[in-house]
Amino acid sequence: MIARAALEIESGMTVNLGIGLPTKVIDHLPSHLEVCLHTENGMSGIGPTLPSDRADRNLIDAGGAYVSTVPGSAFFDSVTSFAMVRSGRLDLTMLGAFEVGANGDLANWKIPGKFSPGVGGGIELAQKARRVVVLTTHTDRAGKPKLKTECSLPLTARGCVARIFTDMAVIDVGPEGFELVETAQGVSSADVAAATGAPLRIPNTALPSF
Amino acid sequence: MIARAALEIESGMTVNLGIGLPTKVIDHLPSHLEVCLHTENGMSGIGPTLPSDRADRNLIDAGGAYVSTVPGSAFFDSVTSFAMVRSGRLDLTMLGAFEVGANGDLANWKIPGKFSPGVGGGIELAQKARRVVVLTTHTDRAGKPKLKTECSLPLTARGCVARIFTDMAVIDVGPEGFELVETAQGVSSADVAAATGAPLRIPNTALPSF
Amino acid sequence: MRLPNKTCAMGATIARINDGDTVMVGGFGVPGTPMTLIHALVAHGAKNLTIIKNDANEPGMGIDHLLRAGLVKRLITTHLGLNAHAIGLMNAGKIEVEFNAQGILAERIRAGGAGIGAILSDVGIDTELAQGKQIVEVEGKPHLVETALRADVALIHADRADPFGNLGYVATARNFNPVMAMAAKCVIVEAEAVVPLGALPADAVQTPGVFVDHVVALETLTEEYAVVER
Amino acid sequence: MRLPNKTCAMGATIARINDGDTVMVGGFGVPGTPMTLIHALVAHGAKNLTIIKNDANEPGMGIDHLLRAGLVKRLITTHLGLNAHAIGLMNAGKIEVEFNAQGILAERIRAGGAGIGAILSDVGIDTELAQGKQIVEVEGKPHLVETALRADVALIHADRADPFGNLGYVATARNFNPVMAMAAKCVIVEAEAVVPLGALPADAVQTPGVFVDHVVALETLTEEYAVVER
Repeated sequence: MIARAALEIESGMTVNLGIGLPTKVIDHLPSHLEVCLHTENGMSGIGPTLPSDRADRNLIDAGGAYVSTVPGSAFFDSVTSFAMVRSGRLDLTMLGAFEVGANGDLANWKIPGKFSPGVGGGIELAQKARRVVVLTTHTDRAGKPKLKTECSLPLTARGCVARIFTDMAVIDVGPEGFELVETAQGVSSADVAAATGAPLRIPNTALPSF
Repeated sequence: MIARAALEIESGMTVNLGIGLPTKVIDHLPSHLEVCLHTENGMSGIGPTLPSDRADRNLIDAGGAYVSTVPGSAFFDSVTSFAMVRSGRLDLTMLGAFEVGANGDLANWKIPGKFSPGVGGGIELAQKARRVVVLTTHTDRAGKPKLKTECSLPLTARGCVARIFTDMAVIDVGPEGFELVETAQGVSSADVAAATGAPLRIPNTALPSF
Repeated sequence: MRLPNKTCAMGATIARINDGDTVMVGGFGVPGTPMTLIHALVAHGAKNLTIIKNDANEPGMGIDHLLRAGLVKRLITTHLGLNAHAIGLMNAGKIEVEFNAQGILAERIRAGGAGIGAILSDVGIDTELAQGKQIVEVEGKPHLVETALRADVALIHADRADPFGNLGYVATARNFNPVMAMAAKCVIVEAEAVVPLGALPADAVQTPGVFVDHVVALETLTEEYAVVER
Repeated sequence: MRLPNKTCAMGATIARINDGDTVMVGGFGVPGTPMTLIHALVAHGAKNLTIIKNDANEPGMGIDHLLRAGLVKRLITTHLGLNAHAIGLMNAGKIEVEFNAQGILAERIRAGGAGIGAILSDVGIDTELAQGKQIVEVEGKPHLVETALRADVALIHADRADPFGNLGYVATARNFNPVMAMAAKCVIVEAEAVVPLGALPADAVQTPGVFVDHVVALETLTEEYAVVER
């Protein structure tokens, strides 16, 4: 799924990869791709992650990983970093999710009573990037669907999600809800529909798999 | 009057000298004085004005004069420059005036129908510097008082002026209006009162002259 | 991964400016004014422009060329004191002029660039600049709603740029350029030098290339950039 | 004319912090966190502090020392994900925590530093972070009033400083330091190197000394500044 999600990134884009699964997409980007990776704590042009023995103590990404520069990297402060986000300079952000609603709502920051460490930069990324895609397991640890008719958890942003990449499928959020686009190898459309907590539109034509 | 006004600047201050008469104060500052001069177009630590044959085409003050740096000068953009002004980092500003009211009101940017080139940075300097003093001729070209009970011209800021330096006197704006502090050599208190368009409090004690 | 290359020819970029567009122009006096891009805009001839610039330069310089060519409908500015020609056009009703306090103009542009709807400020609340503005109380004190400004195009002058559009400015030629470079749909930069990717240290970048769309290298500096004899 | 000298000893500056003060602390994770000034504040012992910081560092690091010493009443922050100890104190009701969207926290601090009363933003308007906030329409769209934040003291970490307080930062250790250095009545800087006046090029200054009150030279860098092994 991570390799498939990486194909979403096109030449010329400025992209923010959220903490967790999305960050791993960086290892699947082809070297010829002309892309600018952004991190909230104040950097454009992120280079490969470094092991701690080669790390620069002053150079981390928003998830705390030690990263490196590429030719043309720039450092800036936190206000400038979010000025980029809010003014629409991110072509794409890839985020994790607790729940995605069939209307594109995203919940990914708080489970009341269990997990509430604060929202960090998530709201601004979800609300303001030009295109928001989600990378997530299709179901939670208890096997319950993360894709639902409506989110039950506190929202990060309304109607923001355009596409979802899971271990089972690629699903778009269309005007009438979830639409199956691709399936993982060995997974049928019926499998995906069964693991999805909302109606899933399945096209009549054969779907590609990844 | 310019030499007298220069004495208003104390060690440790950050100071903005307005366009016109106030800019000339710079030539009267003693070399040992530890002071930081600020200009709105984006510089702290202004050094001496340069003739055009020695000027740097990219280094001007807000009045368009070619200036120079001192050790420790810094350049910044227009937002940062006015962030300094509005957040109270200017200990003192010296401004020109068309009129000053006995309540400290300042009018120095517009004469309706005659002169209205725009206010530039004047409002923010007058309203936000910790201390605002005015340098002006005591009367206008027609011989009419510039110090008045109330300003008749559009205001720059209300109640902002603490002290006025003119060719005739140093005058404070106190809770009950204009108070004579010093007179120029050869000018009597009565002369100053006659040229002032509002009641002038004159102390009973002998006044210093400059 | 490599960063995208945004260098291009001047004519192609300026041709994107349409009649009726809002155009921000950097500079405070001569320093930082993109003289060459302005001449290209005059040659292109887009009309009914709204120009946002601190000042109107001096007669026969900078954006005064746009005024003389009759391309400007409206000017959002802070001070026209050095351009009697611009004041004359204003007084004759040939251009609309909106004056802002200088730092508020800078903040309104910055708000546009930062994706903020407006700022609340008490600057000028006692003056005629407050007329017609919405008032909101913050902690019991009245503040003016100063709305964000954005533009279709920003014309920026930089001292140096790399092909991704990372910029550096020099001395007081910085002024309004960094905020305007954040606040337009299309940001066009003229640079005195275009250096290879990696030649600008990452810590020394003053406008990150993320904000920039097109970089044009200046081949020569005309007389308009020089010290003004007064 | 010379610029004032603001270098001083750490103890004297930290002693200005009083019980009940609001203190901004730079840093995002380890980079840019003024570890040494924080230890001096723990030793000084001012109580009932309101701390404004992006995060709460990790257990046993940075402002976690202030939490452990019981000096913090209230924490204004964006994310505590790396500090389970801080989350525990919050859940037990031992500290009040106010969460902000990260860029909005940065903008609120910047507004304080820029002498602006508030910004109007639609960030989080659909979320529970909007609760209790005043709403103002801008061009027909609802925006939240996000009020300016100012502090009594800001604790800043810089890579380099000159005696006037001109600062330079390195890599992602910049983060919240430049805005916090604008937004406090008293701005105290710890610098890895204090260089002579004139050694920082005027174009390369990242925080102008006009904003800075005190500069403290770091003689050694403790283990807390080092790369964290995970």
